[in-house]
Amino acid sequence: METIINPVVKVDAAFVYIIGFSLFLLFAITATMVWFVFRYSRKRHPRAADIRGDWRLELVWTLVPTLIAMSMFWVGWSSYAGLRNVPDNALTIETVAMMYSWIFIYPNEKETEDELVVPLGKPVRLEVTSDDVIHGLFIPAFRIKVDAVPGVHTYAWFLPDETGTYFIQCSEFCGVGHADMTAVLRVVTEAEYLAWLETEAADE
Amino acid sequence: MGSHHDTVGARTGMWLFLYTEIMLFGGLFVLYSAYYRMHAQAFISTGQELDTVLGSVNTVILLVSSFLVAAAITAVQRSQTKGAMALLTGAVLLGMVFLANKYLEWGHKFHLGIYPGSPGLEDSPPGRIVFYGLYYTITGLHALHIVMGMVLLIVCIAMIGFGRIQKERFLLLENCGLYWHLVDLIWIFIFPLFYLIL
Amino acid sequence: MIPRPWAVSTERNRAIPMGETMSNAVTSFYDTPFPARFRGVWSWLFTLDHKRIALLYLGAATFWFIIAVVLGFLVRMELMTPGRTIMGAETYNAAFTLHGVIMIFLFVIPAMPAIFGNFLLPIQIGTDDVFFPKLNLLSWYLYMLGGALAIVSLFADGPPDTGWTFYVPFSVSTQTNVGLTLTAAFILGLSSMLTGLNFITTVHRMRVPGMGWLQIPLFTWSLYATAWVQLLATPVLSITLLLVVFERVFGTGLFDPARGGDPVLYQHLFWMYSHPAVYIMILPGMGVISEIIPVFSRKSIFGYKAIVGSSIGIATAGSLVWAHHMFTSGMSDVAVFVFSFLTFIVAVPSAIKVFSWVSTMYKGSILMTPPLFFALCFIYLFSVGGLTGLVLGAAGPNIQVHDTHFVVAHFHFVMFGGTGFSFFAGLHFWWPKMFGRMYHFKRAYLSAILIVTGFMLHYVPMFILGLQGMPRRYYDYLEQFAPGNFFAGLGALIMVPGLFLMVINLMVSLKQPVDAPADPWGGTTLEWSVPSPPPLHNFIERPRPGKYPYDFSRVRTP
Amino acid sequence: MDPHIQSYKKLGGVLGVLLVLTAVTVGVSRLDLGSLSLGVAMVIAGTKSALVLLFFMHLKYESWLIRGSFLMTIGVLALFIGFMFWDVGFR
Repeated sequence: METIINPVVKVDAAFVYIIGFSLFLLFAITATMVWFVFRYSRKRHPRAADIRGDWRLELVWTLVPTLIAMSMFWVGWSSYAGLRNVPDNALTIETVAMMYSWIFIYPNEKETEDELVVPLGKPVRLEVTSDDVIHGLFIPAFRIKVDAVPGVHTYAWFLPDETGTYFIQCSEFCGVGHADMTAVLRVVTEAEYLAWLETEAADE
Repeated sequence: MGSHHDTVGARTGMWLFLYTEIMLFGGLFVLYSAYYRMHAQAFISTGQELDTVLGSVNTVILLVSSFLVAAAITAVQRSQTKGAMALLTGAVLLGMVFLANKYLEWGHKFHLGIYPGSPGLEDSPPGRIVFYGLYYTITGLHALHIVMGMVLLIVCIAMIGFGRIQKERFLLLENCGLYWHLVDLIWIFIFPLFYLIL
Repeated sequence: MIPRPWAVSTERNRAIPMGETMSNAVTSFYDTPFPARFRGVWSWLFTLDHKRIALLYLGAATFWFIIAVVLGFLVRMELMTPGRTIMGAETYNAAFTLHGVIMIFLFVIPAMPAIFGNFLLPIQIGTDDVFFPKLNLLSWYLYMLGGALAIVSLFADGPPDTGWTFYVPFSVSTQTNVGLTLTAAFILGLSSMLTGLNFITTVHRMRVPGMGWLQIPLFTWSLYATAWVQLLATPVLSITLLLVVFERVFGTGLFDPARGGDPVLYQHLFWMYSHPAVYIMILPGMGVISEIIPVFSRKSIFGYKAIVGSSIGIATAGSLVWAHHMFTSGMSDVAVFVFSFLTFIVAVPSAIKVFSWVSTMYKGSILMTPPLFFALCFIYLFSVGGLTGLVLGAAGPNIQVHDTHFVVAHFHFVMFGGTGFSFFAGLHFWWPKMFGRMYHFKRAYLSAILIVTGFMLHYVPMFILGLQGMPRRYYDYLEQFAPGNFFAGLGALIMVPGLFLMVINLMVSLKQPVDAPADPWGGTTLEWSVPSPPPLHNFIERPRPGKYPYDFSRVRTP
Repeated sequence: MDPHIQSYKKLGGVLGVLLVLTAVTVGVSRLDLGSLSLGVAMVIAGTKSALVLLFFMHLKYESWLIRGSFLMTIGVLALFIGFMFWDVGFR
């Protein structure tokens, strides 16, 4: 089995690339601006030059930002592609959103409310839909977010590569209980997961 | 202020207003195109429930009334006051016939229990509900425009009578005419999209 | 006694025989009602004078701005501590919805075109009024009617709680008074459309002879580009809102998935208007900055044609990127690809503008004044807003930060840091022209510094909150988001007093006698060649536009 | 202002063509053209509207501003519909 690349890595790299470039540009613009205001203040520079433009310069600062923008687009897009291409062996869990809770349905028909338990190291595909209005499934730790639209099936996938507890939130405004529409994601070892799946399924 | 004598500018303003009308109906055609893509079969089968004869008659009515309005401008330009008023009156009457047909058509559908939220419609396949939703929205909005257009034409008839619209001064008639033609124009697209769809 | 560092004389001023005190010699539009038969308050309510209508808008928009600021302030105070702080969840939802609706439809969209546009566009192109003065007044009444409905919905039982986006199916199923707010937005859209219609016709038909397309001042150019967007995009919103009303009243089922409808199509229609609307909001602001920077640098704008071109480019390309609000909506991946790509394309013309403004200052002769200070703040804040827009435009990162506080911070940097600050800049720039009075400089600077400081403290933590994953429109939040929200609240506590100081400073200036000269800053566009405040018909003699609107060679410090 | 006067005969001729085209589009709709039928109907509707625009609405005699901006409006609408299909067409 080939190793699965965690899309979180690529998304974070895209963040770093774009924000880094942006900070640099912001600093350059601001510093230049402040320097000009200081250097060419009316006290120091009483007579302005008459410069109305320079097509070479304008061409440069049209083309260069275009290239930068294109590179950012590509970085962003390829990280998105990682979020969309689900590995074949993914564990599929049905997710139904409703005002104001999350229902997760496992392959063995087991249902949980506001608690998603997944095994470590196995990619998980969430099939998302909604019962009433539009909600948004948002797991910040895995950089995934997808709207739960009534009548439509959307999906998202993630690679739980570390055990622990993460939070799930609703990202699309859905009414009074919007902010309380949270759930817990527990990443456990495969053995724990299997045990959990069996025992709790028997309970209900 | 000088602008009051600039008929080209005033007509430009009217055209700009027509663009907003085009985009208003355009939003509905955006929806139509998307839903046609999603429910092509249902659209085709439901379209056959509409009365093609009535739709065709209404198309002819609007085309003729458009012609009458265009001819009325020619009449005004030639100082044929009576003729212009007669032509416009004809157009208004045709507008009434159009509305009467629409009333019959809607009334018949309501009689059959097909209207938004009706039990008869709620049980049908999704595409059919959407088709009728669009049908009622677009034709209803269009009928509303017909009514407004008729009011404008009636104003024009009165203005011709008072001598406020005449050979050298027919901007109002031109602009009202433009509105009427636009309503016709929109129908030219509604007709095949709803009545002739196959 | 006010310091008068701005007092300059230009050759053109001297060419007009009345000189610096001409504002006293010419009867201003304040003393000349139009139509002349109306007196007192009627001379305002029935006025056909574009300048009076502009001031009517200014009064109303200021009122709405204050209401919306207070609502936003309350939202932030509620979020300052976790759990219930000052209001319940229903009230909170209504507060942020009305904050958004009022800010967007009653302030940000109409403010710049309706106030500065109405006042200055005819003067900048050398004419005496807009093409359709009656329509102009009608626009104002529609604006007031829409505003009145918004007020009613504030107090009607169940103020709307959908957010300003009115997403279906929630907006169809909620029991609150959404219909009223939708109607208000519909009417306000009509008002905005008619203003756009008026401006396009005016620019085409009423430019003073001798003013070709490349002699039009950049502010008017930006209004012209905006007007087309207003005209062509607004009807799409109108029909969309109407459809939601139909959906609520008749149950047409057009967006109901149970009946074959598709809620995602609503989002398409909504953003087909509402994304271009972002450019309706920001383009005139860019125009204001393009006027201010050259005047205080006493130097021609760098790349006039590039700025004109980028205004048109932004208006065009900006109309085709709407779906970048929908990357998580379940839209096709192809659409994500295309709309992400187009979003990056639209970043380029904005970048061109920023570079041109900064270059304008190169080798200029820069005089610091409150308008310039606000304009420089604009460039900084707008750059932050624009650059964080790149993060949002990139498909992968967008998924993480969409619908989080990152978005809230981003669009406030653009809408408030951008449109808001350019509005403040324009207000300080044209205040002496509009009212004939100069305001207190030090208080203006102080207010600007308070606003910017508060602004940064208010919104920068939201970027971090968003990256950490705090969604927007949350009444309550997880423990780890507490510090960021607390700092944001602190920022609001600094920013809001700054805003009030600015408003009060301007208001106080109205008590002084009319004393501003026609051209206090040394501007070159036509509005500086007429008295402050201008007479009813704007120009005493027929204006003679120069070959180039930003020729500062004749402007000199004495 | 507008010196151009269109004769009744010409307007009547235009109406005649419009009525013929209406008949044609109804007739064509009876034929089974499969997926083409919508396209044919739209082409006929487009022709009809062009006639109304050019003659009844005098677009033929208007300035470049009105003609150009009309085309722009239609273009914008077409782009809105077309670009939406990046989503609807690929879902």
